[in-house]
Amino acid sequence: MDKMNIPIGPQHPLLKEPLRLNIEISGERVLGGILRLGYVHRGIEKLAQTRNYNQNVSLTERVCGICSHVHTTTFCRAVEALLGLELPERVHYIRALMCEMERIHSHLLWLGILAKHIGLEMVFMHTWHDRESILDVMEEMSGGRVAHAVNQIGGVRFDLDEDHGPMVDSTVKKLKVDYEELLDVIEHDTTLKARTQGVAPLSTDDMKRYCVVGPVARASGVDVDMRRDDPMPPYDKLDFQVITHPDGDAWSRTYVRLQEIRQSLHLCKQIIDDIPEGPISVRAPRKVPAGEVVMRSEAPRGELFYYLRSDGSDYPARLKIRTPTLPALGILPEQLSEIHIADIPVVLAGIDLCIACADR
Amino acid sequence: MQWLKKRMRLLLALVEALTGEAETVSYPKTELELPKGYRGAIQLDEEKCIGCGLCVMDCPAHGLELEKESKSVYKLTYYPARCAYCGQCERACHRQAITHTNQLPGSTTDPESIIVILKDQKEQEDSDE
Amino acid sequence: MAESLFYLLIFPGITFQLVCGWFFEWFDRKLQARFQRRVGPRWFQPLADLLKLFSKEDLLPSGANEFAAAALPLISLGAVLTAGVYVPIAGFSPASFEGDLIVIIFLLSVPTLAYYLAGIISAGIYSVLGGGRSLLQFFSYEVPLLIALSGPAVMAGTWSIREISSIQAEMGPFVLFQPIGFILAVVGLIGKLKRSPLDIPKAKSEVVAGSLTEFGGVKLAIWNTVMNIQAVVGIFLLVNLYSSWSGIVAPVLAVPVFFLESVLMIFVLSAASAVFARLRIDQLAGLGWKVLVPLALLQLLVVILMGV
Amino acid sequence: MNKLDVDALFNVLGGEIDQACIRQDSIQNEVVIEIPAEKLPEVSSILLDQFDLYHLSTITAEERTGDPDYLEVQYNFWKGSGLTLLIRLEKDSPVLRSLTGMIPGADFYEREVAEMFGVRFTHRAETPPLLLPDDWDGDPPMLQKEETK
Repeated sequence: MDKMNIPIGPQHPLLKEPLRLNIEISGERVLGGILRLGYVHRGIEKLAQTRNYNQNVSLTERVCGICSHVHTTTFCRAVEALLGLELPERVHYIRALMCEMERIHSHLLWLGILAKHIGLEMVFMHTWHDRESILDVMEEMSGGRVAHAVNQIGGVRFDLDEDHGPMVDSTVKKLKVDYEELLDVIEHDTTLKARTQGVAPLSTDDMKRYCVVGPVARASGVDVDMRRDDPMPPYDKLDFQVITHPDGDAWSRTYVRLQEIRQSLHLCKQIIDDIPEGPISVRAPRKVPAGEVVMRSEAPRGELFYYLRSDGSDYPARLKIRTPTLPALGILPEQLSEIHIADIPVVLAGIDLCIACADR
Repeated sequence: MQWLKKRMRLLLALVEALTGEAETVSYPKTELELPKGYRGAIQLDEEKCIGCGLCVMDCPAHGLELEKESKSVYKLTYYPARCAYCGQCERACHRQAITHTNQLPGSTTDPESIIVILKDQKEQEDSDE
Repeated sequence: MAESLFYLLIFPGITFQLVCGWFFEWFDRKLQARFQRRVGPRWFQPLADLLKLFSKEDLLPSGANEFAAAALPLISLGAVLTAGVYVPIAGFSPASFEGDLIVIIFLLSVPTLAYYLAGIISAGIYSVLGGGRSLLQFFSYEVPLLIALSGPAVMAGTWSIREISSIQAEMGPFVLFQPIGFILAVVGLIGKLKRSPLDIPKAKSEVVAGSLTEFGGVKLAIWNTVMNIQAVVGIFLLVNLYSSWSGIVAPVLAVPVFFLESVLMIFVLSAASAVFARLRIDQLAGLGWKVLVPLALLQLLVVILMGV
Repeated sequence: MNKLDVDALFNVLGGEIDQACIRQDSIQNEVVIEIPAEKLPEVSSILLDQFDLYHLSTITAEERTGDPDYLEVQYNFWKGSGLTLLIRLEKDSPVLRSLTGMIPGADFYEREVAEMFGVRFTHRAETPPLLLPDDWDGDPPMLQKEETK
């Protein structure tokens, strides 16, 4: 059959954010694809140089619409490292609590999108319904549903009051039940497994060569998690497992993410139980002493990298952000060959696209 | 039985959803409950504001503007269409003059019409004191 | 003459089919919404959507065949409406004749072929893909569907739907004797209607909207109507062939029972689209030829042996 | 996760490059090694083969002022802890040898640096723009313009 080129994006029902994939097909078979980014490039790295550190907290929050909190956390940690601030323990716990809740809602969102792409609209709606309960808690605590604005340089903006603990507790309990149901679905549902198992598997070696991070890499057996291997406080005091799976196909990515939801629920419970009393912020000067710092943390999609250089003024001299989606996009050409057209949504969903993140 | 139940999970969820209540909120017919810490419309306590401009300096979206003639003659303008509702102004103010209420900000098709002059401290009022 | 006109235009002709089609669309959407814990549309929503489409601009890409694009939905509409006239409603069938089952099966295939052609002539990349897929899918589900539908005919010893329907008063509803055949027929119907999980030709995340990607306005409205009426006729047909109670229950109850069964069928179709993920085209072909066809043949064998 | 053995690394690299170039801890959280541009493939193959340092977090470029102005390119590796290879390039015609042959994951990072800072990477496939518009005809956008300097 003749070769054809089909464009996927920048506008396509498959994509929630703009990116262009030019896919070469022959009949129902995909031969290869060329990727093009930049449709939502906002020049955040350049913008950051024209804003002071306080403004940049809000700016970095807007790098990503899903994992907004972990961006501000990493940025604030970088600035605090340059300032040499010692933060109260309670700040770390509150930040970690938000990080974990963000991971849960991000993974649930992802699962819904996968289900929608393979035609399981009901699962999509139900997982997003579950996700809504965690968003409600986050909104109740921080005042924002997606842009939580929790962090400030030198601490956090809100304190947990007596209602919040039980609220997190009951939500965690409720989500544990929902989690069991979801696990049943992905482990036993025949059509879902038929669509995801064995789709474009990648080996551990491929993942290492492409420097992929996060759940995508862990689903191929790369045992790396920044929370364990390069921990920010308080993760060194908390107990959790790093989930890996050897297969590397779309199903194992689902499995890894679902298991991570459970670990995160477990972490939320621990944080709420162990959280120490104390102040929630320290005063931070406006001017940051000259210096350079690299900060890595584990976002829901994997290792998040921040490089910050200060020249002693109250504006950063250089801020480099590397989001976890960017390396994951690198494996797309490898995956988009010798598969069916019908597998494209599964492959794209599998790496958890966040184009706004990748473009910045 | 357990085996069947695990495989029929979607069907069970379907029946459950059918017998349960719908989650849709028919806004605006029913009231929307906003949490008490919700970052909504901006409010200024005119008594406390001294026109120092810290909020303007830290606003990441350029949503606030301060026109200052002298120390006591100034005008603070708020542009809701630019506001990102991030809470930075609330944080920046040392006198707790500017705050978020937990009310939804109003909406319109004309961004010019919703610009609010939060405080217009004129010379005359100044001389009255 | 007046009687025939009434049959054609009012009942069981155009008006009745249109109303049933709208009801089908509304009920299906409402059910889907309830499965997803939403409220769902109100009763007039399908009609409102139709009117909205009528008021929209009708565009086709350059290179598309304008005449064929206008003719194909009309031909399909004609085919499904004609098929609708021949299907008995609760035992009432003004235009029945020997062999009308075969005619209906072929009339119901016309939209699928028109759908394929619509994809080819509308000069869009997704349309071509969708059209090709619809033909592939056609070959996968049509054969088991035909074999399954011949089960009741063989059992009743006639190819007239009215006869098959009325003979069940003596023999009992055929679904009791041919449960496998019934399930296969439902699967075939889902394939014919291109409904999820067999909505491969118009899978949104893969080929946007399949053959109909480039269609809009009045043409799309007619296509949607065709799909609805096709579903209604298919459902009526299955109810007649497999579970006709018109001779068993009292005549007063015959009409409510018939429509209740049809509504149940809509429920089954909706539930199937909610709980199954969309199959890949190669998976569907495998399912069709390796599972459905042998099962259908087995069912037919059982029916023939029962008759002997 | 085996942590990177920094001392062993310095011992191996000491023979390869000038010891004076090793600047430890000038960036917080990182071991920093400054190398000349032409040593990059050599050093990264040592990192990859002898120390299993496969994970390249990103490539960071930055325009630094000095006498004269120069471009600083950092290769941020990670294995349990961070390691940065630091390269100074002339601002006028920055050229680097591509690492994509060794680390395919470097592809996107290199393209970003090439587009945003105008660094030319050799020994790699020609690619269309990744982030900038297809018809971009200006200076690399992350470089400071003359008038704003």
